[in-house]
Parts: sequence; structure tokens; C-alpha cells
Amino acid sequence: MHQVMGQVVRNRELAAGLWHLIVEAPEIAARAEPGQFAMLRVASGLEPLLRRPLSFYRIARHYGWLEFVYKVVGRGTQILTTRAAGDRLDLLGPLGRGWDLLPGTRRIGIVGRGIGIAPLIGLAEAAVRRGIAVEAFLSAREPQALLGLDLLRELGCGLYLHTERGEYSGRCREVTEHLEEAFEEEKPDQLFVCGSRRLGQAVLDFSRRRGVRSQISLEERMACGLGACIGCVTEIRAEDGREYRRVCKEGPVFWVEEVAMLYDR
Amino acid sequence: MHQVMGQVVRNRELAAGLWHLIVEAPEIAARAEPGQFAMLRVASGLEPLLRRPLSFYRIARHYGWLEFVYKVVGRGTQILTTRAAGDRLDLLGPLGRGWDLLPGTRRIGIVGRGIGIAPLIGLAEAAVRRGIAVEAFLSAREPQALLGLDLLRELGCGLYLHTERGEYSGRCREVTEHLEEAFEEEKPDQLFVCGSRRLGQAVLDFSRRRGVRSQISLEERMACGLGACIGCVTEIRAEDGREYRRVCKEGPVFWVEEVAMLYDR
Amino acid sequence: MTVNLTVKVAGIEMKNPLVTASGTYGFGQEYRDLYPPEVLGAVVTKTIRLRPHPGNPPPRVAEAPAGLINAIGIPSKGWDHYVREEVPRLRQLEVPIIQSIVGETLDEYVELTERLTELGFLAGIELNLSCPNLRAGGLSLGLDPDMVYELVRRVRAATDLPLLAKLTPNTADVVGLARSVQAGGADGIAMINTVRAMAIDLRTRRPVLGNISGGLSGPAIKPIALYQIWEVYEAVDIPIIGMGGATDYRDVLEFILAGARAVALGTVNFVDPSAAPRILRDLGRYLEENGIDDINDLVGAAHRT
Amino acid sequence: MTVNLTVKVAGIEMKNPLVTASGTYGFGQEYRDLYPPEVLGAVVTKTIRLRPHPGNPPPRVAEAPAGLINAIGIPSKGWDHYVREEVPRLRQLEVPIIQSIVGETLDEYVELTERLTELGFLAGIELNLSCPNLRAGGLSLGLDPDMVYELVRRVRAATDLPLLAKLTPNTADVVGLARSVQAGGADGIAMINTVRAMAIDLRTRRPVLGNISGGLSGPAIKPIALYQIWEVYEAVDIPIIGMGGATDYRDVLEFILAGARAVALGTVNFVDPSAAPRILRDLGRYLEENGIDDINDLVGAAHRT
Ligand SMILES: Cc1cc2nc3c(=O)[nH]c(=O)nc-3n(C[C@H](O)[C@H](O)[C@H](O)COP(=O)(O)OP(=O)(O)OC[C@H]3O[C@@H](n4cnc5c(N)ncnc54)[C@H](O)[C@@H]3O)c2cc1C
Ligand SMILES: Cc1cc2nc3c(=O)[nH]c(=O)nc-3n(C[C@H](O)[C@H](O)[C@H](O)COP(=O)(O)OP(=O)(O)OC[C@H]3O[C@@H](n4cnc5c(N)ncnc54)[C@H](O)[C@@H]3O)c2cc1C
Ligand SMILES: Cc1cc2nc3c(=O)[nH]c(=O)nc-3n(C[C@H](O)[C@H](O)[C@H](O)COP(=O)(O)O)c2cc1C
Ligand SMILES: Cc1cc2nc3c(=O)[nH]c(=O)nc-3n(C[C@H](O)[C@H](O)[C@H](O)COP(=O)(O)O)c2cc1C
Ligand code: FES
Ligand code: FES
Repeated sequence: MHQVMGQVVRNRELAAGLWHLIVEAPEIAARAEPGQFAMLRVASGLEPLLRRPLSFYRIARHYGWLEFVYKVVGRGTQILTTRAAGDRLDLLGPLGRGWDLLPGTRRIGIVGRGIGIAPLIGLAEAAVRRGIAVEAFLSAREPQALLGLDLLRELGCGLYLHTERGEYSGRCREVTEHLEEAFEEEKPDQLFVCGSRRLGQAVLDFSRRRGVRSQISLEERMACGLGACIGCVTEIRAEDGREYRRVCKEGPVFWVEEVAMLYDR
Repeated sequence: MHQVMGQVVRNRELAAGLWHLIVEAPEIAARAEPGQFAMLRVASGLEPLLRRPLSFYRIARHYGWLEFVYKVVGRGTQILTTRAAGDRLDLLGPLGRGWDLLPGTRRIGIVGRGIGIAPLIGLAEAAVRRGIAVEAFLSAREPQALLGLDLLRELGCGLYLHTERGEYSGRCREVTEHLEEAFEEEKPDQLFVCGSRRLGQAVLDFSRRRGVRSQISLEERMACGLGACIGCVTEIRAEDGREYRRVCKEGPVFWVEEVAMLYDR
Repeated sequence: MTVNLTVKVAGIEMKNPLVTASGTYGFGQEYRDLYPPEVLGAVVTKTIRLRPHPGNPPPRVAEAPAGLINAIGIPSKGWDHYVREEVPRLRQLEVPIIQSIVGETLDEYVELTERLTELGFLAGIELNLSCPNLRAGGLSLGLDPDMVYELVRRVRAATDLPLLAKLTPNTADVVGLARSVQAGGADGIAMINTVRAMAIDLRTRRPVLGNISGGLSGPAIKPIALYQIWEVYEAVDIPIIGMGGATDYRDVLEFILAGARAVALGTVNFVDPSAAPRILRDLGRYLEENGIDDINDLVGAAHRT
Repeated sequence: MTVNLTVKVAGIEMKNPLVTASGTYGFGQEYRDLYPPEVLGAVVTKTIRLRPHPGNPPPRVAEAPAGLINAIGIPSKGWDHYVREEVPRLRQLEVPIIQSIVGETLDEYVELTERLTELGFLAGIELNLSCPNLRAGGLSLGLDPDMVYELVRRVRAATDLPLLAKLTPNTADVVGLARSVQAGGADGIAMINTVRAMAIDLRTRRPVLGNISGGLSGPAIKPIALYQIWEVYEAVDIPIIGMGGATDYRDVLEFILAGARAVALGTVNFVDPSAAPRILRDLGRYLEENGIDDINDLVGAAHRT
């Protein structure tokens, strides 16, 4: 973990309210893994006070770059849009535990919705680099919000897309159907999901039925991001009942079958 | 009194830590008088929370411009330096009671030190416009901090200058000596002072001895600037003992003989 | 859709839930150039005293992170000046006027109440119970539930006007105080007053304020205000005028959700003196956009799941 | 010029007056990548309990104007876990360790103190007296001067280690609490803990925190902290570890001027996790530039004119 003043390489709007931010921060990039995140300080003053957690979208290690995609939802992300190339940005990272590609894995599915697609893109890249086949199940409000689509195409991933409006809105099907269809003949070795509880539940169900080892990336309100405040807990099903674990430290990636909220229907 | 979003015309450093700000705000400029002030909102968020009071330096009514000179002393004035031409600035004004040029006044002295010179410049302009002769007694740390010097020269004012360093540092004399010298033969009709308590005391002494009606502009910490909070009081010698008056409403300009702190040596 | 913004607080009909916080709006004249006081639900004026009082020595205000510390000390020019200078102008205002008062003794509270009631123009009286000078035993009166009960009871007997009790937040037991003023006969509660605080000037190495300590207001105290309002709402039946750091319509709605029937704007008046009409506009728009046709439906709604 | 930054607090020698605020620095491991804990004057660890406790349901944190509201609830994995997992790593640290504790009963405080004393490595024990669950009559224990006195007295008898009492700020009478802990035998006072507060989510129209209410920390409470420290400094002789919203060396100096002998960094660790070494550097520079050769000369200096 490092705290560095990175330099903004680029910060621009991809689609309405969706921004792509690239920051040069070689110390962090050198150690960052897909699924991990950074805490960004958006203001230099006291308002807003807390850092904002953003997952790594891509990690361009040879450039020393970290890429993020963020959705403007409140004050912090609003301020972030005002940062321009050349500006300094206080970053803390890499933080948390990233995705686990298990030894022997040959075929995976990534399941993402909306901004939840962001942390899956770096994973897809890493997987393809290791010769793992990737099927991507992505959904969003509108086609422009399907992050990293071109990249996934380039990488040769299988694509199963759904949007509420526009191009991919016709075949309005549940992700479960998509999963069944894609993996009818052969189950994937692992599934990776991020973006909504419903999606997580679908993946949990599928994974339990088919015996797939799957992971989910969770979000929780964070103060420190580095494990000190115990503020970001989620409930985990452990041997002896439920217990709280820190999303910033033991997560944000968890095994789906551990995550208590996926069982609360 | 108006609250308007003015537009910054110019904001640049005059000398180290001394900035000249011009804002277009015709509604306020139309009614502003020398010695009055405006409350500027330096940040759009909550930090810093309060507005900052700045005296009018010059009022360019036909342009609809307000000019300020401010010294960077803390957070608020620091933020103000980042405002550039074209930016919007939330202004409240004109506020308070300005200088009184009494009927029949033909010759005045303005006595200012440091940033305290600022509110005297608009007065000198107004006086000269009315055919009143102006002698200016100005002091500062260094020559560059003698605000409005060129303007006063153009206006044909008599100049008595003193700086701690540089050009005017040789003849290290008290303002009292300057006043005595300039007004040896004929006393001025009015003196106007701003910049330090010591200076105010010198003017009070001179005025009492020579029978001059003099005014001082005071500063006090302000919250509202418009008379509502009673936060900015100064002690005034009234008929029945001392009483507090609001610097933002009954001031910032007071008759020197009223101001209690000038008697506290 | 027409949205209902009118609320009834302690028997006072207000055309909307925005009122002024005592001490931040003078006697209704200072902001007139910017908007007419009549846009407000009610005007709560600066606390007055029976006898003249100079207030605290300057400096009286200091800035704090997202806050303001004041040690004004309730200066007052006394009753005669009030009647001569303020009352005629207050009578002109076509908006409910709630006069805030403080006494040096219980008798003074009663006396002021009687005199104010006789004037005949007021919509209500707010009892400022945060006066640290009025002591009962070692404790400041406003902190003692029994004394507060006694005070409200006595004032209650002296007037038919709606009575609001303004509680101090500097207590471990604001609920106890709230129950006491309700039992004493208050028609409503105003809360929160400022939180005891101070500032130190590193340059002079001395306290900034002439009075050494003062009261913190502004956004910094909003979470404290919300908490105390939440607790009091659960404990009493009389309506609450909530305040403490509201700066926009969202804050106002949070206060209402926590249990306030009206919300007072204080420090924000200094930050943005046009805050009241701005917030009012935004509030109306929010309700419309969210299909809420009566603001009263939101009062205390955060308590209901 | 060499500036003396060492301070002695409650008998604990610290190489500088910067310590950590309990609950914001874990058990000394979390910030190690950024700076060694050894740069600090002392490490105050997260409050522990004798028995396991899950803490509060999430969400546990919410942002506020210049502040943070937390309702962590002091989760604890209990004594055995502490001894097995934390103690070995704490022993490695070459900096005074002050362990914060809370009990469900007076006996638990005593029991924990005895066990901690036996471990032999601690520089001191901090009694977290703000546990709202431990009640004495209707009042939370930490608010009752008599109970607090009794608690400290009993713990005092159980250990020779320096004892710090961490007071709650949610009282009208922090001075009474301070006097009580001094009388009970505390060697020092830590203050302030968080201020009771809450946040409401306008979107869901519900409280943000799983626990509904929480405690406010950060810059927003600095003026409240300064005030309470000022008052306590005037009332007791034992040293104070001051905290509440410090974010830079100026804040730290303000706490010291108000009467703190050491200053704890809490919320700022989240905002700028390298805050401690930064502030330490600035502090040294300030003292040098201002010709102050011993920081102890500034302790309480704002009280002296
Ligand atoms: C591990 C992790 C990774 C994330 N990765 C991304 C990402 O790659 N792209 C992206 O757009 N968003 C991501 N988020 C969510 C993002 O952090 C929030 O949207 C952002 O903090 C909102 O800040 P704001 O000031 O704009 O909103 P505000 O609503 O003003 O924030 C108010 C407070 O709530 C907190 N908060 C609000 N929403 C969330 C949330 N969903 N999760 C956690 N805290 C929240 C903020 O941190 C802040 O303290 C991630 C969150 C976590 C926990
Ligand atoms: C009527 C009036 C007219 C003024 N005219 C000018 C002017 O023309 N040019 C100029 O440079 N300065 C002027 N000042 C002083 C100027 O307002 C302060 O220097 C400025 O507010 C400091 O803000 P800051 O955030 O930079 O400093 P900070 O020290 O960070 O301010 C902290 C707080 O203290 C208050 N404060 C600090 N110093 C003063 C002060 N001297 N007077 C009042 N409040 C203060 C600020 O408003 C703020 O609330 C005037 C002050 C008053 C009252
Ligand atoms: C400058 C100032 C003066 C105040 N004077 C009074 C007063 O005279 N009587 C009173 O009951 N409250 C007084 N208050 C408290 C406010 O009415 C209000 O309770 C408090 O400021 C919290 O609201 P806010 O954060 O919106 O300002 C004063 C507050 C300020 C800032
Ligand atoms: C997330 C968090 C957890 C805390 N946990 C504890 C705790 O376990 N024990 C304790 O005595 N104080 C705890 N505190 C209070 C701090 O130690 C400190 O008193 C308070 O936060 C004020 O300081 P600050 O504003 O610098 O954070 C906690 C504070 C925060 C923000
Ligand atoms: S955010 Fe502090 S422990 Fe996770
Ligand atoms: S600043 Fe409020 S009355 Fe002058």
C-alpha cells in the first residue's frame, strides 16, 4: 500500500455521467491487481472529508497507469470530474483483496451490471493474458454504459449483453438464462460478479447448482479503506454462524457462498 | 443592498501577497460609496463557511465595476486568488456606512497604512472630483505596497510616504510629524484614517488638538455583514457611557472621537 | 399538482415550514432588500431581555470547520427600546412573528411574557432556555428538567399565546428537558441552540472570542441536531421546530424526516442571505418531482419503516 | 536549535505529543506501509472487550459536514483472540502502547485490567467510559460522576500501570467527570470521544446508519473539543490527551494551548493516512521558527495571559 500524489493523465466523460479517469501512479500500479481498489482524495480541503473508493478498471503497469471508471452520483464524484490532465491526485492503494483466478482455471464468466462492470474488465484482461477463455454477461441501462465492450471484443471474449434501452434491449432475458445458455454444455471453472445483489444471487444459485467456484465484489461505505476503522463490514457465513468481515480488507472480493446478504431474499 | 453573482473582470497580484480584483456587478456599483464594503463568498461549498468583507477600493460606476485590493492572509483570501476573469463571484453589497465628506470641506488628509490604504483611494477620487484638495499620508512595509500611488499622483494629491524598506524608508518619521508639517499653516477640514490603531490614535490626537472632524474605518470579525447578528461590534463613547455599535451597519466608518479603543493606550 | 407546504406549529398557521432562527435575522428588517419576510412561514426574532444588557466583549464571532462560533451574549436595549423601535416595524410584517425572550429570573420571563401578550400582535413566544447566566443551584437553569418545568408552567399561566421552548443541546438528557417543557404546558419545542465551543488563535495563543467560549452553529452541528430532534420526536407529542446547520432543501427535509414540523434557518442566512427563498423554491420542486402532495406527510417519516 | 518534543503523560514518556485515537489506528499494523508506528509518541489501540461482540450492523459510517459519523459499536473478538493475534505484534512495536478497554460491568473492567497488567508489555491502559450500554440507573455509566469515580477507583486498585480515563463529551458536566476520575486515581484524561449524532438518507428517508445514531468525529467537533479541554484543564491537575478533529499542526497546537499535553489523531488518519509524520514535521518546524525550545511550555499557555 502506498499513498502517492498521482498525476492525472486523462479524465473524460464516456457516456452521460460515466467518466474514465487515468492516473499515473507507478508505485501503486506496480502492485495493483484486478479487483483491488484505491481510495481517492477528491478535495484538498475538508469538504468532502472522506476519500472515495474506486476499483481499478484497468492497470497499465508498463505505463505506471491506473484506470478508473466512475459514475457521478454525489458531491465527491462531481468534484472528481473537475480534475484535468496534469492535476495532482492523492491516491491510496492498492487496497483490499482482488479476484482469485484459481490454478487450472481455463474458462470463466464475468457477470456485471452498470458501474459494476468496471472491476471485471481488468480481470478479463488478466485472464485472457493467461490463456483463459472469458464469457462476459453484461447489462446496463443503455448501450453506452456497457463499459469496456470494445476491449472485451478485442480480447475475443464471448459477449452476452442486455440493456434496458437501445441496441440490446430486445431480448429481455434474465442473466440466469444467459448463463444457462452459455454454459449449457460445459460449466465454467469460475464466475465473477459485480453490480447488484440480484445478480449476485443469480450467480450464487447457478454456482451452487453447477458446482462453480464464484466470487463477488461488494461495496460498503468506507471511512479508512485500509482495515483500521472496522466501518465497512459485511456479514459472512462462517463455520460458527455469521460474522462481520471488512470489505476493504478481507474483501471487496468474497466467495459468493460466504456472503450472507445473498441468502436474504 | 444586493446579492448578485458578479463576474470577475480581472484578478491579479500587484505586489507580493497583494491582489487587485475587479468584479462587474452593476447593481452594487450603482449604489456603492467609498468607505462601504461588500461581503464576498469565496467558496461555493461549506469551507470556508463565512463570507469575507472587503472594502471598495475604487468604484467604476459607468463600467458597473467594483474594485478591491486584498491581502492574502488566510484561507479565504488564498482561495480568492484562484478566481480568474470570467468566473462568477457571489457578492453582497454595498454594506455599511461610508466616509462623510462634509459640506464646505475643501481640503482633506487621508492617512493610511498597508492594506488600510485601500478604502481611502475611492475617497480621494471622489474628493478630487468635487474639487477638494487631498493630502495623502501613506505608509507600508515596502514601496510596492503603497496602494494607488500612481492614481493619487495623477489626481494631484500631496504625498507623504513612508516605507520600512526601500525607496521611502530614509526619512523615518512618525505620521504625526508628517501631519504637523503638511498642515502647519492651515489645518485640514477633515482627516480620514485606516490601517492601524496607532494611526487612528495619532489622527485622534491631531484632530482634538487642531479641531478637525476626522473619521476612521474599523475592522471587526463579521458573520453576516448586514446588521443581523450583532457580531461585529466595537465600543463607542456615547452620551451615557460606552456602548457597542455594529461595525458592519453603523460603521465601518466612525468619527474618531467616538471610538473607544483609540482612548485605550 | 399543487403541493401543500402549510404547516401548523404550536397552533401557529404557517404558509410553509421555513422560519428564522432567533439571533440570525434581527427583527425582520435586515434582509428586506433581498426578499420580503412574508415569504417565510414565520419570523422568530432576536431574543430580547427586560433590562438593557451590553452583550459580550468583541470579538464575538469566529469561524470553525463548516461552522460558526458566536459569543454575542444576547445584548439588549431593554423593553422600552423594543416597544419604541422594533414593535412598530414588526407590526407591519404580514407574517407570524414569534418573539424570543430570556430572563435573568423566572419573574422576568413571566413579566416579559405578560407585556408581550398585551402588545397583541405576536403569533407566539419562544422561551430561550439556554441562558447560561440564569442558574438554579450549580446548574444553569436550562439544564435542569425541574426548573425548566417550573419556568414553562409559570409562563404558561401568564399567556394564551402559543409557547415554544427552546432547549439547550448541551445536556446528556435533552429528552428529559423536552418532556418537562411539554408537561409544563409548552405548545412546541425549538431545537437545537448552539453547542458550547471555543476557538484558539495560534498567532496570539489566546482564545479568539472576547468571552473565551461561545456556541457552535452551522453545518458542523447538523448531525447533532438531527440526533436530538430524532430522540425528542420519539418522546413528546408537541411539534418541533428543528434547526442546526440547515443550508439547503435537503437539510430541511432531513430535519422534517427526523421529526421537525418546521425548520429554522440560522447561520445559512450569513452564508447566503437569500437562502430562504432559494430553499423554498427547491423544496416545492422536490415535493412535486417526488409526488408528495403534503409536506406534513414527511414529518417524522424516518421513524416509520 | 534543538526543539524538545518529548512529553510525559500520566507517567508515560513519549518522544513527541502525537498519539493515535482509539479505534482509528487498529492495533498498530494498518498504517505500517506508510510510516513506522515508532514515529509516534504512543499508540492507543482499538478498544477491546473481554467477551466477543459483533458490533453494530452496517452501514457503520456516514459522512457529515467536515465530519464523520460512526456507529461501529466496538466489535471485539474477545480476550483469547487478542492475546493470540494482537499481542505478539503489539509486543514488537518499539513505542509505548496504551490499550483501550471497555467493560459490560465494573467487574469486567477490573478483570481486563488485571489480565492486561499481567501481560507486562503495556505502557498504560485507557478506560473507555463512553460505552452507552453500561448503565447505572437510567444513566449511561460514563455520564455519572459517582459511578465513574467508583469505576476508576476499582480499576486503580487492580494495576500499577498508568491509567487514562476517556470521557464522554455528551454531558453538561464534563468537568464533574474529570474531577471524579482524578479523585478515583486516574493518571490522565483522554478527551473527547465522539459526539452523539445521526444522519438521514433523503433517498431512502431512513437513518443512514444501521444503528440509527452514532458518534460525530473530525474537524466539525474541534471547537467542542477545545472548549471541553479548556474547562477540564482549569479543573484538574492530571494531564490531558486531547483530541477531536485535529487535521494539521495548527490544530495540534491549539489543543496544546488549550491544555492538552499530548494530542491524538483520529479521523484525520482516514483522510490522510500519512498525517502523523506530516504533522510531526510541521510541528517541529513551527517550534523552531517561533523560537520555542520546549513544547511543554505551550501546554495550557492560552490560559495564561
Ligand atoms: C470497494 C469499492 C469500489 C468501488 N468502485 C467504484 C468504481 O469503480 N466506480 C464507481 O463509480 N463507483 C465505485 N464505488 C462506489 C463509489 O465509491 C461511490 O459511488 C462514491 O464514493 C460516491 O461518492 P460521492 O461523493 O459522489 O457520493 P455521495 O453520495 O455524496 O457520498 C456520500 C458518502 O457515501 C459514501 N458512498 C456513497 N455511495 C457509496 C457506495 N456505493 N459505496 C461506498 N460508499 C458510498 C461516500 O464514500 C461518501 O462517504 C466503489 C465503492 C467501493 C466500496
Ligand atoms: C469592513 C471590512 C473591510 C475590509 N476591507 C479589506 C480590504 O479592502 N482588503 C483586505 O485585504 N482586507 C480587508 N478586510 C480584512 C479581510 O476581511 C480579512 O483579511 C479576510 O476576511 C481574511 O480572510 P482569510 O480567510 O484570508 O483569513 P482567515 O484568517 O483564514 O480568516 C479567518 C476568519 O477570521 C476573519 N478575519 C480574519 N481577519 C479579519 C480581519 N482583519 N477583519 C475581519 N475579519 C477577519 C475572517 O473573516 C474569517 O472569518 C476588511 C475587513 C472588514 C471588516
Ligand atoms: C450569531 C448568532 C446569534 C444567535 N442568537 C440567538 C438568540 O439570541 N437566541 C436564541 O435562542 N438563539 C440564538 N442563536 C442560535 C440560533 O437561533 C440557532 O439555534 C443555532 O444557530 C443553530 O442553528 P443554525 O446552525 O442554523 O445557525 C444564535 C445563533 C447565532 C449564530
Ligand atoms: C471509526 C471510529 C472508531 C472509534 N472507535 C473508538 C473506540 O473503540 N474507543 C474509543 O475510545 N474511541 C473510539 N473512537 C473515538 C476516537 O478515539 C476519538 O475520540 C474521536 O474520533 C475524536 O477524535 P477525531 O475527531 O480526531 O477522530 C472512534 C472514532 C472513530 C471515528
Ligand atoms: S473502511 Fe475502515 S476498515 Fe474498512
Ligand atoms: S457582522 Fe453581523 S451585525 Fe455586523
